[in-house]
Amino acid sequence: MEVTKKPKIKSIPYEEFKDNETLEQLVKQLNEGGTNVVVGVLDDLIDWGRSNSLWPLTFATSCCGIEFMAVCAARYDIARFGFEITRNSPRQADVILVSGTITHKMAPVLRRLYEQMADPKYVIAVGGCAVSGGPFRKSYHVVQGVDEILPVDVYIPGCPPRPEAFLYGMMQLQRKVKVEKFFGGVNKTKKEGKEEQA
Amino acid sequence: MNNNNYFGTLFDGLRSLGTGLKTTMKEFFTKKITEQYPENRKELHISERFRGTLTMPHNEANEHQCIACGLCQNACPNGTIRVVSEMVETEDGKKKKQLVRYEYNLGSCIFCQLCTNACPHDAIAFSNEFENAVFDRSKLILTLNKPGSKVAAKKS
Amino acid sequence: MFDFSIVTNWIHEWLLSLMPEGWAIFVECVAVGIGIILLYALLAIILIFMERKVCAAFQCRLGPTRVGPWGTIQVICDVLKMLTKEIFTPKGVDKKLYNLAPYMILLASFLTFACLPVSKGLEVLDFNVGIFFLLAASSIGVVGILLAGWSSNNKFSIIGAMRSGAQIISYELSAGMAILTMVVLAGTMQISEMVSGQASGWLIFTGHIPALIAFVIYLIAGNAECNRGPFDLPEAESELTAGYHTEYSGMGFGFFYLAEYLNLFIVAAIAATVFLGGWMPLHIPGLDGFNTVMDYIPGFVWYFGKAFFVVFLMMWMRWSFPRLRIDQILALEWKYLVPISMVNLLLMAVIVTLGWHF
Amino acid sequence: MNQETLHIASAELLAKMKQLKEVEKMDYLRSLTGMDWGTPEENDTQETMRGLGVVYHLESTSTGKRICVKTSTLDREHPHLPSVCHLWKGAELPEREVYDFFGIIFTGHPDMRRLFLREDWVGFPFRKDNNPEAENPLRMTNEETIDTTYIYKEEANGTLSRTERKLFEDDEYVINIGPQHPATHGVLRFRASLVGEEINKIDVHCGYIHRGIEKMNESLTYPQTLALTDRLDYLSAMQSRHALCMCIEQAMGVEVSDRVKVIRTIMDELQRIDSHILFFACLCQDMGATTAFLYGFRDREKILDILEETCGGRLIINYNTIGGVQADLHPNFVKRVKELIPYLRKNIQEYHDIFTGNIIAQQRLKGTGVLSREDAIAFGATGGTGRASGWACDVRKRLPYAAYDRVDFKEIVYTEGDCFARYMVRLDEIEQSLRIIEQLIDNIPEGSIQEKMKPIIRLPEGSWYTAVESSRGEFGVYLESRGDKSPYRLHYRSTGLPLVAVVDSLTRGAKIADLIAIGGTLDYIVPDIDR
Repeated sequence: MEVTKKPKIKSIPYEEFKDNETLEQLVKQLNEGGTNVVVGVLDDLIDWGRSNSLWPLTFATSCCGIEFMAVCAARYDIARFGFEITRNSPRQADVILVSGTITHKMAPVLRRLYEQMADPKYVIAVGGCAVSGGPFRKSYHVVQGVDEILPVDVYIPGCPPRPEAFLYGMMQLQRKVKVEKFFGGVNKTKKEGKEEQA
Repeated sequence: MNNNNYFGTLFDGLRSLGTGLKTTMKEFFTKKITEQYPENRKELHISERFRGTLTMPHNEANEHQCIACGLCQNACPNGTIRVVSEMVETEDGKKKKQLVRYEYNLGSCIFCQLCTNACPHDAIAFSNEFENAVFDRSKLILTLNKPGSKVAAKKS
Repeated sequence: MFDFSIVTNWIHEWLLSLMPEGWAIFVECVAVGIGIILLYALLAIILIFMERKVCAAFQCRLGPTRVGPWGTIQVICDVLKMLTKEIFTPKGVDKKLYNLAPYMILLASFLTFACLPVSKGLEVLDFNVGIFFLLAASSIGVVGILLAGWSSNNKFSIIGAMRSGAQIISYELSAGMAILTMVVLAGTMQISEMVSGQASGWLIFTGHIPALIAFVIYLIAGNAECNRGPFDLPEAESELTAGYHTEYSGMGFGFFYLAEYLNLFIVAAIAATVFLGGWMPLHIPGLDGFNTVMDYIPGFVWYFGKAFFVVFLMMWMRWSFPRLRIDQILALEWKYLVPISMVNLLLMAVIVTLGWHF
Repeated sequence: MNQETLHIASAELLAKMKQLKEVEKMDYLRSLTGMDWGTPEENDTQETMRGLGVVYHLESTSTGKRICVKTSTLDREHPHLPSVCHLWKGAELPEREVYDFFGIIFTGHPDMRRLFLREDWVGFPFRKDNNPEAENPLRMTNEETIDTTYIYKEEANGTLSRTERKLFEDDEYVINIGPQHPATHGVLRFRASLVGEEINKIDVHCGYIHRGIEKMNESLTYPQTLALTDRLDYLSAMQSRHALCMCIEQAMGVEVSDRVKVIRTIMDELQRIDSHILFFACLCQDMGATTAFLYGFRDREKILDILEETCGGRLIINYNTIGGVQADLHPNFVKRVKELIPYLRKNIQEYHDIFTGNIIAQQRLKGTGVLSREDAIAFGATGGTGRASGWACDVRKRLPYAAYDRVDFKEIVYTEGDCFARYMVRLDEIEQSLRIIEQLIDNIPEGSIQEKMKPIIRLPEGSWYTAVESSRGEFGVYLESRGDKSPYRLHYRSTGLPLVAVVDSLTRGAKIADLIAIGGTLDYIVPDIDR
């Protein structure tokens, strides 16, 4: 099968999204072995279901958490995407939005939360602190980016990112989910490999 | 507990619940305030002072104002900005600093405006652009000066 | 009014012509079972979507809009995702009970579901103590919740389950009594007879004051029985993360989620049957033209219309009030609802004896 | 804010403090700051403080007198000072903080554990000779919970002895609430011992968002330190930054223009309304009234729009600067604020309809979590919490700053001290804030928005303490300078730490659900506690 899987998102054309290169590279990697047509269609169906039903874990440590609440609130209404069912139990959540600073004391807790989540699970690093330590890069007690401890799927920069930027980040994640493959467990091995590095 | 109290609480309670129900029912029929991003992407209004990302404005001739003095780099509280410069000799024989690369790490920027305050030439400014989410952290390190650009001639 | 028993009888006859009676009944059972499951799933999807849209409207927002037209196929995405989500059993759980619990809850709502008189001649189970069976079957659900809480090996789960136990068992009382009040008025416990007895006027109208009181009490108790706000303590998010189903993922959680909505529907459907005349159309005495028009609307439309109306009432309640505290829940039940419904039952008995009802 | 400063040797500290508390009625411990003044040097005068020590800021709620007390010990191996937490209950957590950061052991303290850092942390990061990064790599092992603590005692020969104390008995049903739990408003962790649904005891664990801001400040220039204040209590970003700016301006002897003062006042009040609306929203959410939560957020967006238009940020605002403000008011500002006032008044009524008057809410809030006035003062629980207990502790009235001395507003004080009073204080304060804005919005004086500053700001030697009324209490800045371009020590009086300290005493005998109501109405912000 040809490697031209271009995930569609309503209202934003593919070309206007940032970082298409990484996505295309991912598609290429995933499709290296070639795909059966039937399996491909099934994959698309499941990806469609998953990408439209990413339930976030209510996890917030600081400022970005308030902006996340604003995203869930009436004006930005994350429910339009079907993501409003924020789960408090990590077992039922699909995506963890790391919104806020992760300190050394919090890092093992976050890691444990991540491990408690059921597959498929995704991580979004929200805001400067989660992306790179942000304002606290020189601090002795702050993790310099959550990718040190978790495999991150999408980075949303900002301090804190405005609600639209949150939604944009969620759409980026949707795009990533849409190119994934359910059968064959390709994504899973990839992720585990990433974890070993970390 | 006497009877008056018993029924008093009951009816007061019911009345308060009724008020609550009335309020929500009123909202049920009010116009919804949701702004539909990304459907409204074209007409989305963001106030012009909003700080989304740092930019270096270039004019039509692909010229910017940065003289690579490094004040912004010093003012930055967390090393977000890295100014790479080189010494070049100008035509009249003077040595002059010139900007090679203006590296800006969007992923760690805290939008404190100390860099723009420090800049003596208004070479950098914050723009409204907020659609910055990427899949790879290294994509957040931006080079602000455009390829082939050079510093604008001094206005005299 | 179209009688569906013509259709069912015809199918029965047809099957009998093909095979012996035992087989025919078996085939019918399987067909009915599949029918119920399909209806069950369909209803759950509609209800979840409705809840999301209705609560959004109460909260000045839009709710799902992006998947399908007006977000209508949003819930299908959720189902797809939950089906393909990893199910795992955490360490230290009592495996047998842990896996059994979601099915117990489903079982309870299935059993109750079978009693509902969707339209004339479409009752699956219909016998002389129908209401009694309905009440009994619906209370099996609490066993599932207790099992889930107990087997999960999680302190939050067990607190949630215990709360739920205390709450459901208490509220069963006033819900039962509210229905008994109506049984007194209807004079029968058989569901089909109860419905057909309302041809001339729904019980909530014929029973006037005590029937209205019973209706309100039933709504409150019903809300409490399906663990919905303001009685959602067992899964009180801000206190117990997710209560008794904290440890469930994937479809295990999906079952709890479905059951919550189905229970909501069942409570509403019982209310529709007992108070609002089941599939009986609205008749206003004296307005014959109006009544004939009403008769043209098929029974199941009436039935679902009424049930969804009650569902809406319950959602309205849920999205308007803050959560009660456990002692308040019990105080409300034992200090207010139980005494009032007892007096109400007495009042109804007096009214029926003296013939003061319509 | 010049105030008397006492230097007391550690041996006499206890007696002198007792006298201050009992004779001079200094019943409110405003701030307790740990210090490392370094080792003695040759050219020290008698006035110079050396060694590891503590700075206490005391105030009398009856006479209004304020005093600053400094004490230190030169022993760096086993530094110890007497604990004052039997005099001021509010000293308990700050003393643990000082132990955590400086390693000073407080003798007689009932619970000498680390407060913020992990139990297995090596060294004491705030000592000037400590390099915390070197010995403390990121540990990914789960932290072990220790159920014992120590009480230290100074023996006659000057050595320390310790006795063990159990926090929870073996047969107690202890549940762990947090750090990732919706009720804790962030990453606070409670360990609660339960009897059925009732809470027997709560042990608070902080530090899950301890970011070392105070330590970072010691290597940042003054303008750079400002950037971090917004991130302390992000719902009082304006006020916190205002406090630090005021402190630095005071140290430099700079007076800002009237225009700046008025702008800062209006911004502070907008921020306060924003914070109080968020308080309402989150309390409703915690209590299960999700719809009210969304109503709160709906109205909050209006304020954020105004802030964003002028300041360029929604939550982290970066507006105040040393000697002024970042940008002039947006041309639309006055118009939009004027539209906001009637809009909010109308919608606050809706809040009362949907939540305040509701019988369920009233029954859950009234009479739960009662904090007495004495306790509020002893713990130093300022802000809405203190005022709900009948303690008029508003800094805007006690020590007026900016333009607060020229506006007319009422300090809301309730006497019940329960959750409902705490809730009502906030809702009523929104109205008062609207009044303040109303009075100022039409008379913003002309003037410059930024005083001329040197490119590199240095402060003279000395120490200063400035306080503002943030959205949730007295936010204080203690600044000590040695003449460099970065502060020698910059300590923030956390508004949340005293509020967390009272949680245990408020929840005893209450239900789990009450913990949610109590936590919600205390209205703490965790990053502000952990700093």
